[in-house]
Amino acid sequence: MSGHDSKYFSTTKKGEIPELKEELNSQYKDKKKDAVKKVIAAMTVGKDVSMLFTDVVNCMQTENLELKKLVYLYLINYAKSQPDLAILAVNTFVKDSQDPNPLIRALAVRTMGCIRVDKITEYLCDPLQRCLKDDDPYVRKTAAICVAKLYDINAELVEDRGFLETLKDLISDSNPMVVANAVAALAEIQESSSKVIFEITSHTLFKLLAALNECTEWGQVFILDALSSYKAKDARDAENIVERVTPRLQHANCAVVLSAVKVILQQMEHISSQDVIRTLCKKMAPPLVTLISAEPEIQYVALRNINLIVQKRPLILAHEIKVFFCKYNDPIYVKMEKLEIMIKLASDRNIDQVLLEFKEYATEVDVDFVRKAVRAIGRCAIKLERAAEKCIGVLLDLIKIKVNYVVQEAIIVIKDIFRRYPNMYESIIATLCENLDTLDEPEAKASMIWIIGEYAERIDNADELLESFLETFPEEPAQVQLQLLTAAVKLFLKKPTERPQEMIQVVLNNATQETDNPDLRDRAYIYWRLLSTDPEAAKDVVLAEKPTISDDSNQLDSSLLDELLGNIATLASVYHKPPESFVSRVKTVQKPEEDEEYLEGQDSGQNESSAPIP
Amino acid sequence: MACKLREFVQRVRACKTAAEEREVIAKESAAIRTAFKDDNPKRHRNLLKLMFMHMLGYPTHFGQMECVKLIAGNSFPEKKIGYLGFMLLLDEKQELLMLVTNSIKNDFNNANQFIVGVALCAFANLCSAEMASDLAAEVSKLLQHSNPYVRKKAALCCVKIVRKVPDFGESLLRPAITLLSDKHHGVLISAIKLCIVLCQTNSTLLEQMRKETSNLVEILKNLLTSEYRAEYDCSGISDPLLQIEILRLLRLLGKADADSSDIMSDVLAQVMTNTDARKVPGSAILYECVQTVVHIEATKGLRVLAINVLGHFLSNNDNNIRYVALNMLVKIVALDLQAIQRHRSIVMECLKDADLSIKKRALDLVYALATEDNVKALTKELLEFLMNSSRDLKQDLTMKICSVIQKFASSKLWYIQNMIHLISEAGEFVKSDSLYMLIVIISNTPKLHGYTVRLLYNMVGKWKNQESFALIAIWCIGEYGEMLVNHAGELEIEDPMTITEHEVLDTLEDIAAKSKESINIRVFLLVALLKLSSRYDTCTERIKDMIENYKHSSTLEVQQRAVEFSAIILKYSSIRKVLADRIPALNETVYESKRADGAVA
Amino acid sequence: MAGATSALFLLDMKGRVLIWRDYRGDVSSAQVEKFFSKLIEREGDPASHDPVVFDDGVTYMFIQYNNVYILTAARQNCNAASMLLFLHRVVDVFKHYFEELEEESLRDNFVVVYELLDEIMDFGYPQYTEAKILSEFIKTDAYRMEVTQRPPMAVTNAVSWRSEGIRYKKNEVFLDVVESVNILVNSNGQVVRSDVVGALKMRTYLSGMPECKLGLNDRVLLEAQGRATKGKAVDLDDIKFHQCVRLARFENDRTISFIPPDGAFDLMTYRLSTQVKPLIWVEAQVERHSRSRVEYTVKARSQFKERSTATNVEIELPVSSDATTPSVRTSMGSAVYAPEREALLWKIKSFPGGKDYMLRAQFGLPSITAEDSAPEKHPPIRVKFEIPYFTVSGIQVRYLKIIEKSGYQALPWVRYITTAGEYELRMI
Amino acid sequence: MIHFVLLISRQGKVRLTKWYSPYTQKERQKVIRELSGLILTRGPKLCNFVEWRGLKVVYKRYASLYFCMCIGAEDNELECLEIIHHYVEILDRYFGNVCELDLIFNFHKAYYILDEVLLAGELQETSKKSVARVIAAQDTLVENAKEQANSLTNIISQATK
Repeated sequence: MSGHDSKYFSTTKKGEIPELKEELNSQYKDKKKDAVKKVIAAMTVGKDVSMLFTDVVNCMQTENLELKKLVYLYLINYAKSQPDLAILAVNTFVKDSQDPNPLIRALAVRTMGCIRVDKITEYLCDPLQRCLKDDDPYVRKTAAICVAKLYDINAELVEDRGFLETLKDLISDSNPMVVANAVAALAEIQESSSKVIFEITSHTLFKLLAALNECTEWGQVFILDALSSYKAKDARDAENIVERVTPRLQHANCAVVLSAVKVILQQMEHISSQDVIRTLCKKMAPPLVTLISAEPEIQYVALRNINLIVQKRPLILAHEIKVFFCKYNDPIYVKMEKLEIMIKLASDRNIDQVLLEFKEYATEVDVDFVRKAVRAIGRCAIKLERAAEKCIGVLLDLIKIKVNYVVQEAIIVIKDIFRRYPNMYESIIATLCENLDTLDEPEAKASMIWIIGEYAERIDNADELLESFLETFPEEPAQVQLQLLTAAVKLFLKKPTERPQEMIQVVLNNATQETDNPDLRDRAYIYWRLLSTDPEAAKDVVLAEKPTISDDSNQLDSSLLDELLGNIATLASVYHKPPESFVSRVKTVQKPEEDEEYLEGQDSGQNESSAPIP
Repeated sequence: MACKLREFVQRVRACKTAAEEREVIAKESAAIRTAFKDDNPKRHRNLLKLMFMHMLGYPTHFGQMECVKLIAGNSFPEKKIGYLGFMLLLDEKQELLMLVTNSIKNDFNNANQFIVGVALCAFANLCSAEMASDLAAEVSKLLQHSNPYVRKKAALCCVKIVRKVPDFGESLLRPAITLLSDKHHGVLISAIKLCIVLCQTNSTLLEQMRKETSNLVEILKNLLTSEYRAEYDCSGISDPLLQIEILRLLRLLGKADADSSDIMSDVLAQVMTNTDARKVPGSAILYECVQTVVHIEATKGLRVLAINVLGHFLSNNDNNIRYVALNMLVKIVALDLQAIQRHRSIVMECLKDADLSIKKRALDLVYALATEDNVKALTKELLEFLMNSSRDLKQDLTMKICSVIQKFASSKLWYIQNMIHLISEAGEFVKSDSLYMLIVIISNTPKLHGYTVRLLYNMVGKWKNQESFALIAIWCIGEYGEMLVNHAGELEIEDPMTITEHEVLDTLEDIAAKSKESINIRVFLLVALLKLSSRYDTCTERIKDMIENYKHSSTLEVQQRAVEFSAIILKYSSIRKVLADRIPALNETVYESKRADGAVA
Repeated sequence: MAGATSALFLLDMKGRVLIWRDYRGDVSSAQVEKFFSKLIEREGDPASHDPVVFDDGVTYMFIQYNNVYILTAARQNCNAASMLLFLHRVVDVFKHYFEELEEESLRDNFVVVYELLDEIMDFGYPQYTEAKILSEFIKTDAYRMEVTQRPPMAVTNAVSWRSEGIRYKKNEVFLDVVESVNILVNSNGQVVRSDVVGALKMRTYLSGMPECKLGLNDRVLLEAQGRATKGKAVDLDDIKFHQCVRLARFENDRTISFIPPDGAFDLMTYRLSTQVKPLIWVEAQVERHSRSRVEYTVKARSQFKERSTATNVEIELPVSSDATTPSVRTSMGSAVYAPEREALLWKIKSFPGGKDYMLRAQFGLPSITAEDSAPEKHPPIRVKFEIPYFTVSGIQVRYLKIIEKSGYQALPWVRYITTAGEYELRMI
Repeated sequence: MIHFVLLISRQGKVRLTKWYSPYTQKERQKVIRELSGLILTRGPKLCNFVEWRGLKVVYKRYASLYFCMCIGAEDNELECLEIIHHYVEILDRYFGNVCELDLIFNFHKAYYILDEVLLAGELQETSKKSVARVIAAQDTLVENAKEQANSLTNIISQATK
């Protein structure tokens, strides 16, 4: 099945527009249709054919469905730029919305809603009113969505004309597809309104659950997404919903599965029985695991969501860590997400296996992935006290390979390991110091300087090591300067001998007089004043015991986490950010478009033609 | 397996997807690798295929040795392809260059001019400093070759040698000057290029070259008056590219030298009045000539002529011409500001041009046109323009506005107001040194401390998540926090406001909540809190709690500060006031001079 | 919580718009084009980039198919899983219509493409993606008859995947039980992960609206029915059904009942995560002699019962991308160097259970290495095979009942086969 | 001086690259990617200059091909435009109504010609005729060598029959 429309993409000559104009007004149907096709072809490659508006609209009154569709398509594209002329189309629209053929009725109402011209919306009301009560479900499901379109253009009109009531009635429609679209439309309208428009009651709940079994896969997603905001009255209510939704976990469509998971997780909040919760967790695990064999793009969304789910309910996938081991051909974005989940699922039971994996990843080709793998090893050390030693062992092995970015990444995490387990692993400092001069990334440098300052009393040549950084002090990034400042103070407080004393002078002078970084200066002045007013206090303040840092593998705070779990499968759950941080609704009704700056050159030399140069 | 080049190219072109292409290439590569091992006679054909693959971005390292082999061959066709492959597949960093140095040297002495030519070409393309030293003597010998084809190439090779090893310049001066009398245009233009490079690298050579000024003027004059020669004619102009090159050399000779400037004065005037600017070659010459006039010690008349040419350019419809005009005007601002101010409105129009290149040039020019007198209006105009401009331009624009404000600020108040405005609009493009400078200026202006901190506080409400704006605000709130509450130093332009200490802390908490990812904001905030603990009396407990929140931070710097500061507040409240005292301002004059020297990064 | 997408774009490999459909009027095509070309420039290969990208208030989600990018742009918090899956379905629809989806087929059929885009999505909400039913009322034929087309009942029906009035002379059903074994072996030779993914692939040629019921040796079902299950029943970890299967019914009493679509479809898929012994085990030793020569010694062993035989076995051994002049010896089958896959392919037509085969290979390497020698890639060994008349799980179809009101008899045919899925053995 | 020459098709395919300043292979790929993005998206009425990394790229479109040359910030953009045209005219004479396909199948010829026009990033010959002459002479030289080789193989094959 292949058509021959490609000829319309061929070279355009000057004078094409008048030619088209003539053809559009031809009395021959075929010629007319061909001309409209050419117009659409031109529109497709980004040429401006808006000047043919009247001529195209004149072709609208036709029996030919294909031609009608093309004209409608043209209208959707150009009505905004020719709002006054768009009125010309209204009569045909109204007529078409009463056509005996449901396909045409639906087409008319669907298209009218896409013409975002305020003047036309008025005329849309009557046909829409009729179509919402049409005998044919295909027309009703189209009209349902159209209410949302109209609301987007003119909310007041929708409210005044009582469309919202009619739309709500459609939730009780006998046709599942109509119900699904009505739900989608209502949910959208609710989103942009401050009033309560769409609230699921126990009555509607029943209708929705019934429709769930029968509507298309996409309709099921609309309904499940709407259900996820339903607040159960009590545990029984919640259990009832869960019972009706659980079968969706067996659906072949991943989106249906994820949305079902969302509803179940939401309702679980209202369920108190631990047995029920345990059973549900058990039920959700296999479908979640299966998502990891979907298409990579879907996997990505699934992984971002699983990341959230395991933060809330770690038990669900506690035994499934192997599923997240990376395959060689996984796209890098999938690998990165898998790694993140592996860290979250790592436990004393599986850490040996996990470390073997991380170690293999640390020798792969992609630098970002390797870095993340190295860091993952350190994060596991911080998370699992009993495995810390093993993790450090692996990190030291990796440092020995002497791949520059691996070493730097390792030092950054080892610094955190020290902060998590003070006085445990300092024996490896000597090994770290050997790599001092290969460090060129600020974070790694800062980490190493911190280590030297923090353990100055155990490193014989700490002063020497720090001095090596001193020379370049003015050129270092602030992060390194600040660490160097604190390290110098610590060294001085710990070993107030001649060399550290000189050093502190140099550093303080540099950090107060030679820099214009206000933060560095503030910091240096505070130290300076502290040291000169009360050296004992300085010791107490600067060398004060610091709380050990905690495992940060569950980074999100719980209120955000809960909000995101309510948004499973949506973009918010992919970004791990609340919707308001990225949603940007813009009103576009009737605003003339100026930004349609198309690339030139569609008109000549599209292909490597044999057009002569020059 | 092995096929003809044409077939191979066709096969590659027939591929619809990148994956398909990769497959075809991988198969052919493998076949070629095997063919190379077998000493296949089709080596040159295979090399051409490799070159084609190379252009498409595929690895071809395994073909490099084969080029070396071909170059060492005897016949011209072999050498030709060998050298071409060598130039394409290698860059001058590769060790393999050593292997061909000898072949190149031998080929320099070949009786066939084209073999010498191709060797010179390869040399010019790949010559490293080492190779330049090894072969400089051989190349300069070729400057006296009987064949102009070889001479011109040798001259350009010398250009390359001097660029790589400037020390060779001296020995090349004489031969270069000799070549200036060559009749062959190719040799002549190459010789002039060599002279230019020599003058650029060594001022004593420039001195000696000045003696040739009248000679060059003569050559140029001849070109201008010579009769029609089809070979060199370009839309009615005789060898424009050669003319341009001569003008360029004259520029070097006339710069800061009145005598030579005088010698060339007439011919420059002649060029400017007689060249037809309607076609590209003509405008190119005029453009070059104007540059020369601007750089030499030109007479007033000559300059007027030049500025007129630019005036015509600026009102031209052709974007190319307008572009070069703007470009040139920037350079002569210092020369004749008045003349250019006249074109200011056209220039401002260019800022709104659809073409980013034109916009950038116009922006440079607008910047150059800024003076103490027009700075207020200009800054206002530019700030408005900034809000509606595309991201592409914002970076440049912000930096320019920043420098205009810094350079021409008429008062501290104006400077502070405008910088803060700029940062709140386009903070992500403001460099940290401008930020720091703003703080230096603020801290040196006690009269405005109260005003500034209140201004910032009011603007925080409309904060657009610009980190740098938050930093400035937090720093000032920390340092001058008490002035938010006590109305100190209120200016007439201010609306009085009443704020409580707790409200200030609310605001800080709000910023912190909105910027969870920024470590910078965290560390600034902690210092500000410490300072406020000594400036505010009513909320020590709250401040302590706020600081303690960060004691568990996994970020080193944040944790260290939190631990230190809470210890200070908890145990050493007696010295807290001392520690959090106003930070001494950097000495402004010392700072300014350091900035000028670039000592402060 | 709701959200729809603003527009759907079909882009060429340079990120230029081939065809697009604006559903909400709040994203312009120039905006998308600019953004996407930037993405391509920066990443080189967008396949390595997250499929969800945020830029200037708009979220872009994309997939690639052949030389076409299919992309949506959204300003709302829409359902990402649903949208990305929808994009894959769009590909299926186009493939059904144009046989192959590529730049050219889209250009050649732009009118139909527009019609489809109008039908499958409305105001940014996915509507209907059953290609077979769509083609009943949106035709590609340029000379389509001028009869009035109506929406088929199926579009809005509860049975949205099957039209009424289908007729066959001979009513038949083919059911293939295909199990693929996924395995991951680390460089220490440990099996770190293994599972089996099974699919019941059906092809139905049935008249009318047949009601089907499928019985498996599913342990849960058999136990519920109180039947003896010694050894014969299987535990299926996660079962997924085609939308035709009544999920609520399955949840209730584990009955698999459905009205099938016409033609080929996957009735159900399932997964077993029980540890399986690798059916074919491969060990490779690699010896590098300086920079000029590499030697491989590879042993392959079949670890299944002797009465079964693996066919079309293909063992893919990774070799350096610039290897030359291979010389190979095998004790069975043949081996060829496939430069396009940077691998040596060892093919064994028939590999009976309990056997060992050997391969020795040697390659030359060029004396000059690539300039920017990035860290070496370590691709794994991959294995492909098929074992007919055998399933790892032991799953059996106990019955397939077909009841249609006209009362015809239909013949079900069942086949079993096991194949290698993602079968990776990492090398050192 | 000219730092490099690029020929890119509208589709973004590279047809010729010549580097006069040192760029590693990796940098070259990056430069090409970056510049095709910058240049191919520019509208027809804009000027032919793009500022890039402190340098300038002068480009001109001939049918489906973009000829790009990168020059220093102080160099003469209009002159460069003229050099591009100079090269294109020579190509046109050599191939006789040159088109993109000519340059694809005979890319080595395009290189040979470029090497007679530019050397070390500088213009070496302002006479189109003179370039045409030497290229023709070299072609003859190659043809002769080929014929010689052919007759040689013929003789050998005759002798060994």
